[in-house]
Amino acid sequence: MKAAKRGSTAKQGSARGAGGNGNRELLSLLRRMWVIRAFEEKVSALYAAREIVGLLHLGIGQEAVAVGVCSLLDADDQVYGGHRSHGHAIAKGADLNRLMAELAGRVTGYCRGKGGSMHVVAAETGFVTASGVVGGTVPLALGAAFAAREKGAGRVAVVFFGDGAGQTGPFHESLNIASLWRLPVIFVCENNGYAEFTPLSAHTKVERLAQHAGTYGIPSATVDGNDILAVRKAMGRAVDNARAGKGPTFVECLTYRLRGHYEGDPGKYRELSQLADWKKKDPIARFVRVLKRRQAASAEDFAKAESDARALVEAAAEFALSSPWPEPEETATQVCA
Amino acid sequence: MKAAKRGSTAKQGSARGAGGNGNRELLSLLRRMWVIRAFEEKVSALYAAREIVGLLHLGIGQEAVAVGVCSLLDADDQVYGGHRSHGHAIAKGADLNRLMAELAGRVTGYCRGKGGSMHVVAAETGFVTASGVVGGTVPLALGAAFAAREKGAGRVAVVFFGDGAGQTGPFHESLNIASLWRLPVIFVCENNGYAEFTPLSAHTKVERLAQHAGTYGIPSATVDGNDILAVRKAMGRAVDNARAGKGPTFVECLTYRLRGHYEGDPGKYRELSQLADWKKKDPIARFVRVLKRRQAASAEDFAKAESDARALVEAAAEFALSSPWPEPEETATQVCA
Amino acid sequence: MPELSYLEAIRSGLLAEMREDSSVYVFGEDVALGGPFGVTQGIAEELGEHRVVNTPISEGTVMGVAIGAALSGLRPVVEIMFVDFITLAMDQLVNHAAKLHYMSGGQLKVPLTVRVQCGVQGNMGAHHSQSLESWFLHVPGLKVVMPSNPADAESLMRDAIRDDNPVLFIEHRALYFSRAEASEGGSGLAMDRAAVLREGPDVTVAALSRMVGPALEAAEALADEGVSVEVVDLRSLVPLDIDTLVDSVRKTSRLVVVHEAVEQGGVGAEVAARVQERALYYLDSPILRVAAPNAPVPCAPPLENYFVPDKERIVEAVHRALSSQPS
Amino acid sequence: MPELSYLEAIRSGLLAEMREDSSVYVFGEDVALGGPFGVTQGIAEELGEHRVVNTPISEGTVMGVAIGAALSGLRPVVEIMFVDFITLAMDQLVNHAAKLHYMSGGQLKVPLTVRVQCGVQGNMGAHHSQSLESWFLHVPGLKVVMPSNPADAESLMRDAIRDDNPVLFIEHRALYFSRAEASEGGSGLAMDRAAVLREGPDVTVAALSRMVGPALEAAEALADEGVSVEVVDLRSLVPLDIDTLVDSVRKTSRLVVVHEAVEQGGVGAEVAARVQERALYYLDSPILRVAAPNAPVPCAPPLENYFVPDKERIVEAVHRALSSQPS
Ligand SMILES: Cc1ncc(C[n+]2csc(CCOP(=O)(O)OP(=O)(O)O)c2C)c(N)n1
Ligand SMILES: Cc1ncc(C[n+]2csc(CCOP(=O)(O)OP(=O)(O)O)c2C)c(N)n1
Ligand SMILES: [Mg+2]
Ligand SMILES: [Mg+2]
Repeated sequence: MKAAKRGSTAKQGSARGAGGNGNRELLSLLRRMWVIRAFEEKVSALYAAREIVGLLHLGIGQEAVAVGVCSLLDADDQVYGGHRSHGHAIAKGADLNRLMAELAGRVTGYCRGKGGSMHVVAAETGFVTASGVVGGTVPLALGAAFAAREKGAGRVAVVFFGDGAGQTGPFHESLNIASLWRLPVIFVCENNGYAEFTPLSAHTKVERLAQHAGTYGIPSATVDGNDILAVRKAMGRAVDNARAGKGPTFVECLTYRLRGHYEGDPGKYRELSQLADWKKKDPIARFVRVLKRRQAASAEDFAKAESDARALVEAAAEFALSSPWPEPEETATQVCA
Repeated sequence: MKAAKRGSTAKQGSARGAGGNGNRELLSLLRRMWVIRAFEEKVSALYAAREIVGLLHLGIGQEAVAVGVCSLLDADDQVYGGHRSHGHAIAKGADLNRLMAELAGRVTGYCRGKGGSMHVVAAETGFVTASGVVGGTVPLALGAAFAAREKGAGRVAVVFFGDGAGQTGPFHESLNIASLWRLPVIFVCENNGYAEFTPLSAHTKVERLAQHAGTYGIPSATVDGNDILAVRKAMGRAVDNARAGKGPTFVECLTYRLRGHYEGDPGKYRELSQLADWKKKDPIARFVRVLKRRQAASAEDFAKAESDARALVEAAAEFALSSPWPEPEETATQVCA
Repeated sequence: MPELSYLEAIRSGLLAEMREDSSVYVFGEDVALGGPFGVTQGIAEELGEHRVVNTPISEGTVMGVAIGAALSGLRPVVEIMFVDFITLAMDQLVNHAAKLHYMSGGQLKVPLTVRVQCGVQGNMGAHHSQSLESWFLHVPGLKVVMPSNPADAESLMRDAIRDDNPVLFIEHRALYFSRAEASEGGSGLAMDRAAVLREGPDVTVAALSRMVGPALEAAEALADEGVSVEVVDLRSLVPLDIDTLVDSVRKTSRLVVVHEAVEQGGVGAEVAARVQERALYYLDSPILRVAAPNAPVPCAPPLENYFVPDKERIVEAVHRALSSQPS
Repeated sequence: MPELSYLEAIRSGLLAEMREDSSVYVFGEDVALGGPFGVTQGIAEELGEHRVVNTPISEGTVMGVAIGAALSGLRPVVEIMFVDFITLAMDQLVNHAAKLHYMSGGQLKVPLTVRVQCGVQGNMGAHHSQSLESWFLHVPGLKVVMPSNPADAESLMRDAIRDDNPVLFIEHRALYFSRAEASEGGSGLAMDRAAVLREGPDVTVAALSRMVGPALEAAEALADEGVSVEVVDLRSLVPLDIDTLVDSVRKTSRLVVVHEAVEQGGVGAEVAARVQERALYYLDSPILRVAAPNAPVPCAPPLENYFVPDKERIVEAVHRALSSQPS
């Protein structure tokens, strides 16, 4: 139900090509960012309360990328994520209840509890899969793009990955194949400046990962990933090109994770001042300021965007924690199709 | 004995930094190219006669790269090759007898017959290893460069690989690490325009593989790989930089294999006219023309360069084919050190 | 069926599926040109270049592309030229192809066929001669088949492509040009059934892929001595048809398992472990393994010949099995 | 020795070698900061950043760099953060590290230690929980050790670094903070010796790594029933100390093998195959395997708990072994 609503909102987005910037549309973007933020804050709280266990990577602070990118996709465009993909799945229309239930290890979760935080799959929404292997989904997205091209219905494939994935062989092999075959795939690099505990400068001398795309003649843009409108602008062109059969695009979004690498990360490797600076660039607060300037919505609209989101998320937590656990016997089921 | 001679010649080369271009030096380069050519033509004949078996990839037509590159190295610089590396090993000083014996599967071979054509190792000459895995030795060369840097004796590591290796993940991961750690490694790409039966254009949209180096700020040069002096010029700078602690260099040598991908390859995928054009660019004939113009040597010097080479190679074949086979029991020895 | 070589039979099975199902695509290095051995020869000409896609030398990513295409409803057949190079595609094959159906709680399916060629033939050395099938027994979610003859190769190829799971289809290079007609027992079986190629009450010899031939030769030789051997072709490793083997061993009380992969950690270990678990009290002698010595594959002819198990070693093992007594 | 945790013991062994031998270098992701679990904590501070090298996320190439450095005379210790990611380094490890000594006819040596952490702990799911050790039994040229306690971890780490061959040193995440003192039997043995941790005439239980604990608990529980179990910690898989096991089985006539990896194609298969080969006539019951079910590792607590073998399943297997009769 909720899934359907978000799904259709997404559709509207790209129904208007690069996505309209009408007030209703803009407000819906804000709502969606709030849903992700509220969802992950709740996940964090439940983790602290030991109601959710596992290895959790939150994208708090990176919501503008997830929402900006997915707001331009249709429900049947295919999206792949990574280990930090709760937001990507939600932005693509994942049902909050089933997503929360998955993180909580319940049988009502998308993957019946088998997947978990790093391996979210919400197939019916077009969020094909996340992966615990850094860089692991980049080649998969090329395959989705290949299939889309063969079917000829103008579908595109999108893959989200981090700056750390930019030093993996499969990423580079994928850039080559995507350009060679002119695949309708969009590489969305969430460059949050760190891979685990070390800055990008410790992983590569390349300052803009988009440079790699340039080598292959793949059009690219490096944008402020905390500015949802900038993300949408770059993504709009990328989607139009892909649908028009013009091949891949690389969109590098400069952003920052406001939380640790994983929940529980003491985060000693980052200056507090750096964190503070980025808090000022919080993509949600920033977008609110933009909307205010444009008088795109009223004060209560803004308040409601957050409170509605929190309500949805509370309901999702309620649903998840009151759901049954999978039966132990399920451990050995669904190994083969 | 022979090995020692070639080894010391190699030393002379780099003793003069970028390698002197005095007549004696130039003639010795011609001699070395002739030795490789004669060796591989003999291998081809022995293969046709079923005196040598296995999967053979000859570098006939690419000798200027092997000799040009190795002529600037010292005996204790480390060289890695690939599946088409007879010439690299010889250029680095491998003993022809033990090399031929290895290809012929004899116990007197460098690897006691265990290795074979694609896996030549001539450790004492600094030719560390070839590999049957395309791209497989690129990371290994970085390790040699890392060790060289730690030992601080100004040694360099060189890896030969083909254009087809330029689309492998390890190659790209290696460019990143080499630049990040400023390793004294030289990437020598023998771009002969084909990977097996398909042209480079079927493998990548990137026209000059050296462009990949550029992305990382690795200095590079793309040179005529059939012009040994051009190869030496580019290599001279690369070696000087590496020894001076200035990090890696990428040398792309444009060349062509005058024989099939492997011995027995019908080679239907290439135009005869293309082959004919490249025959005109034969690196040996070309270098002879250069030396003649410079009057660097006499007619009989040229004739002798070839005849001496053929004599050495005949002796090597003689040695190899009269050598004993390894005992079957050796199959399970030397598995662990 | 017409007398095809093993290689032609693989092509025939592949082509038949590609003609019937337009969602079957082939990916691999130089496959549009037939590949180095010619298995895919002529397919691009008949069905179009778009169905037989040449790839760069990027095994890991090409495997991932095929998996992603399978997740999007195609039925890709990806060729890894030598099993030695599957080492470059293990993450995609093991962590993604094999696991996504399970990890997604059944939401995703990966109808992928991985064609790969293995084994010793032609003095190619340690990087072009391995047999690594046993690794994949240990990867839940994968199916693994190893045909020993043209008839099985054709039917197993069709089964593999139609299967909704990732199937590793392991070909043996040394069999490509063999025309040995499949025995009745061998043809037209379901993918998950072993084939009893020859019946006999004295000893069971279970063999795999290219070792089935020497096993049958050994059985012939032993028949002249009056020893009647039952020869079982395992055909499929996952699922493994243990019932057929156990029934056979309960009859013969002796088992010799033969494969070309090195003995330690090979398929023979799993077969022995399972058979003794279900038939220990029927065993009159230890289950013996005939396999390659524990070494990389050497290149020189005398070493390579010694490396590969042959009829003589199988006969010798059967003799040991027959003469073994409580000490 | 001082009472160290498993994790501290690994660090202690590593640090001791690094202090004594300046050719020992550590490579891995964030290792200079201690890595995600802190194993290499403090080493860079003491010995310098140049000895503990942070790497990009490029497992395959980092493995290759370490191999190349080993070929040039260093003794690198490379850390692969989770064994699940060794799938990205298989070509370098299997085709190069393991084979170069052999392929070069003894010219080359690869004194490399690969530290990797494995197993189920903390609901991390299918990409951060596997146990893949049995693959490496099947790779001639590699050695493989899996310490179960701090004392072994420290001595095996030192042995591994001093070995002139590539050694896969497999740590279990669930043991990192265990301080269980090693039994006398367990400590200070040579790398290639299994440890008899508890003697008993009734049944032999052979266990691996993190499963040694539950095996000892099961033995305790069974003792109360009057069943006296002999517990053997395999410690090293390659070489595998089969003599110790065979001697034990010849005494007890019954064997249960326990590991956390999935049963099919696991180490238990090789152990069973070898033991029955040498001790068939001593066996009163089939060799049983207690291992994970044949599935990827699930994430949800009830599934993960069910996946990992425990004391109860070992006790139950011992009961089955004791009650098994010719049918
Ligand atoms: C192949 C692989 N190697 C190592 C890891 C361990 N790991 C998990 S997240 C991570 C850092 C990833 O950084 P980045 O790609 O920038 O994504 P971010 O965490 O910043 O979102 C690492 C090294 C992994 N999951 N997969
Ligand atoms: C990883 C890997 N994949 C595939 C092969 C099969 N193969 C052998 S040579 C070759 C082409 C290599 O082309 P290139 O790197 O240009 O070297 P060249 O043969 O032209 O010298 C291929 C695909 C291999 N040996 N290794
Ligand atoms: Mg990052
Ligand atoms: Mg080439």
